[in-house]
Amino acid sequence: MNSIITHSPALLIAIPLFAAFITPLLSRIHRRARDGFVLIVLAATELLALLLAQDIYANGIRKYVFGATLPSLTHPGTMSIPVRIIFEIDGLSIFMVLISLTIAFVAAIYSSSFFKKEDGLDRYYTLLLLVTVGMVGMELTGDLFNFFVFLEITSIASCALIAFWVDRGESLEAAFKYIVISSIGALFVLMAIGFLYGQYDALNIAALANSIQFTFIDKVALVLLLAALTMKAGIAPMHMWLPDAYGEAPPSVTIAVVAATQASLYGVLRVCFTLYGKGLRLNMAAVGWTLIGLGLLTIFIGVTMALVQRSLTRTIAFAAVGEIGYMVIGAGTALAAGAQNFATVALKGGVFHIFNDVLDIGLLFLVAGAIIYATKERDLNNLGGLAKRMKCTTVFFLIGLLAVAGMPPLNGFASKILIYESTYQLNPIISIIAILSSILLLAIFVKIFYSLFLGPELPHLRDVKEVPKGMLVAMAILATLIIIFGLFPGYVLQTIVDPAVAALSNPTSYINAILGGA
Amino acid sequence: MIYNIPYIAVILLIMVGLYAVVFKRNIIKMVMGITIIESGVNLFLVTLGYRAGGVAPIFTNLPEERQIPGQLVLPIPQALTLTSIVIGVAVLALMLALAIQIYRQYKTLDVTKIRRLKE
Amino acid sequence: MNPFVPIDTGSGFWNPLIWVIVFIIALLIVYVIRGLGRGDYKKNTGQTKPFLSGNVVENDEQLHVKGGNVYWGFTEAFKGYYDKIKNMHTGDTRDYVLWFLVMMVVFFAVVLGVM
Amino acid sequence: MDETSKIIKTVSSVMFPFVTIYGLYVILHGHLTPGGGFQGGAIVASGCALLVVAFGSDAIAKRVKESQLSLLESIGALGFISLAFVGIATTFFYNSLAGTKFLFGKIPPYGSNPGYLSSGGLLPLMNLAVGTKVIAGLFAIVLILAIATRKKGGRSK
Repeated sequence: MNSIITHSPALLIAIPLFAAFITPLLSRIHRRARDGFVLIVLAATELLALLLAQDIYANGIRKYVFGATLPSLTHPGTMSIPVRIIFEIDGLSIFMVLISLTIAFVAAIYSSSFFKKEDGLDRYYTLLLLVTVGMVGMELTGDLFNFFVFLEITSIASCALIAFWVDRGESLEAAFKYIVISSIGALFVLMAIGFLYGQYDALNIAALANSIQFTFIDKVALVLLLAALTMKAGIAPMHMWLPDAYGEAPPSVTIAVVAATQASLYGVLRVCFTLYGKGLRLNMAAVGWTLIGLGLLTIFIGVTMALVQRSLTRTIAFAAVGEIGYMVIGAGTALAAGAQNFATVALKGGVFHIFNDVLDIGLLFLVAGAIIYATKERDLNNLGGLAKRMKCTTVFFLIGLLAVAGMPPLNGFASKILIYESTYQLNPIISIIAILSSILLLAIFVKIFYSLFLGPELPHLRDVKEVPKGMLVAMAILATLIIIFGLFPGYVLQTIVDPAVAALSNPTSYINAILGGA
Repeated sequence: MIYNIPYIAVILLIMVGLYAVVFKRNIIKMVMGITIIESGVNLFLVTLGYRAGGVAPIFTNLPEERQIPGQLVLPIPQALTLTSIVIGVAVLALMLALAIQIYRQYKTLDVTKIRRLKE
Repeated sequence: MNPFVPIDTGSGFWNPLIWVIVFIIALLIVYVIRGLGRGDYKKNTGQTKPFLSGNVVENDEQLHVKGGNVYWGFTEAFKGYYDKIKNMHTGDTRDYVLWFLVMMVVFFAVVLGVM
Repeated sequence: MDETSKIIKTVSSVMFPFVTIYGLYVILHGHLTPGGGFQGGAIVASGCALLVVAFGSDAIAKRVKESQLSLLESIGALGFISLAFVGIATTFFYNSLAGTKFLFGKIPPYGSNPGYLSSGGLLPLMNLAVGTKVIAGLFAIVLILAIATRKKGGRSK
């Protein structure tokens, strides 16, 4: 048991990676065997992550050195800097890993029945597992170059998944836009890594954070990293790839891409709070205010654009853009506020909102997928009166829309109230805009709810049936999590969010875990 | 001064690549632009790893007069470059495959006409 | 650990338990008020049918307001804003890259100018 | 596309074994000289690409099925990850074969040496696995792209 936890950081990557390449072999034998295998693997990985999480909450940061004679041997021999690829897992990393794996698991359940009639699924599962590996790797790694590699794995695999429906021109177009923009972004990340390596001869995040001097080149590297990662996180006005990609991918892929976007946001947080964290109190306020401004812009553009969309998935995608703004505002407020008390509250809200957003938006996309599955239709003008035929789906959509619009007592409200109250202390205007946008979001989803489910039955939708059980189970998992998070927000905050926030606001412990033991 | 020439080449390559991505209408040319940016970044990494008077860190038939490990360069930038090249190949293949499929669906490679997704 | 811990927001608190209790009380009040209503209305007559300004509606589908029309007034009122913001979303891949470069310049200005 | 000339076909057939041998050399000597799995695999795959160009994608596609290539690719990837799992008793990716008496187990003396093929522990095996994956992967990419573009050209003519 103990040794499993010791090796779990590596296993979290290795098991899905191994499974990714077994699935094409398995699918030659039997379809169901492959689907079941993927589910078992993802469930096992999730379990492993939970075990690791428990250990981290009890014993603090865990590190894993690949290929060393001991998992904790960061400085072999007389080395003064850490060599080898090191995984460093603190509260924030494991928080993000839990998000990614939960979503991957739900996506696998959902796709096992969503794609029942389609071919080419062996590749699909390989890519889905690779996206999982990429996300988890980004979140676990303590090495900047390794971060880049996993970032690229995530973007390549998710691009291939977005183009899964190759017969739809829109999917191809979205995938092409996604790969162009993300490969350019990733190249600038690599450039920034080069700048930092050239200065400090290190790639380890902890070692770099320890020696960072805020020279001109460091600032250039910060700019490149920030620009590329905020773009990958979908912050306005660089959000335009996001509605395309979210809207045109198969819904089970979309939720994986949503989680991958959050992994990029994790990158932003890691860069701002840990890598450049030593000068946090002095220098980062300007970055914080920029992030707040961009966050407000993101919320505003996302929400207002969602109102005028005609495609169901695209509307939800723009709402997802808006939701990202809240997290960015939380992080930006924490940076701008410096040492004041509400900085932690803002950060708590922002970090908690990552999980909530993935659950809410994920549930909405799954419902959208169910509607597409049942009706083969995604134009809002051609849909209506589905409530009589698809009762469970209606309930799930109602839960999702209330959660995403931040209605009490669901989870969206719990994190948004933290953001509202802390930003109000920084500047009331921020929270007023945030609240108004949230109300507008509710209005949008009431509109969608009305045009999808209410009203009289439309003639071409008379023979619509409820979707298969697998999809309902996937939606039910997310809905249950939403309700649990909504009813016990204090408990969730104390258990998983507080360690994450503590890890962010205390970069020294991250540095000392690697360098202090030397 | 002579050591700075590669850095100038890096900037030029990235500028050329970005020019191709931003101003060319043919998506194959945009793909080329991305590849040129990638070459620029790779050149940057390799240049970072250059040390005057250093030799490659390979023990096989190393000249005897070289000091070990003093004059051997640390091969990390080269390793990074190689990884980046491998990733670049994957991205390139994916983008070209997408370009072929897009051409089948849209009957054009003009990026201004490949915009069913807007607003 | 007590699962019903309220969230402390620094200047206030949020406890869903209280919200749920209040919600249940409100439901009870609603139920009581509903019970006070009259039970002697005439079923299956004009009293239970929707009233649309006296117009006769023969087909159910005509009642359906399509998704694109629900907030027509709102979008019409902010037409200037929406025209601008729609023009921003060109759908051209090159513009996406251009926005990325613009934002990089903005970050440059912020980080190098202020820090 | 018309048939390529006899010269191209003959020269490619003659060149192909040499290119393949060179690629395999680069893969096998990856732990001694510059090169390794990816580079050698890319060389072999370029030899395969030469055949695709000379004989046309259809002729090659008849001999080599894309499913076979993807099987080979999966095997290569699985081999790599399994080799990484070998050292899991110590750490993931731990080179547990180095310093043992098995093949590739020899630890070469420190400093300049003529190069011992039987050294490097798991690294040569990993190079082989990566090489397999890269050969299969790149060949599949070249083949698929060639078939995809050819079909289009064929229809327009």
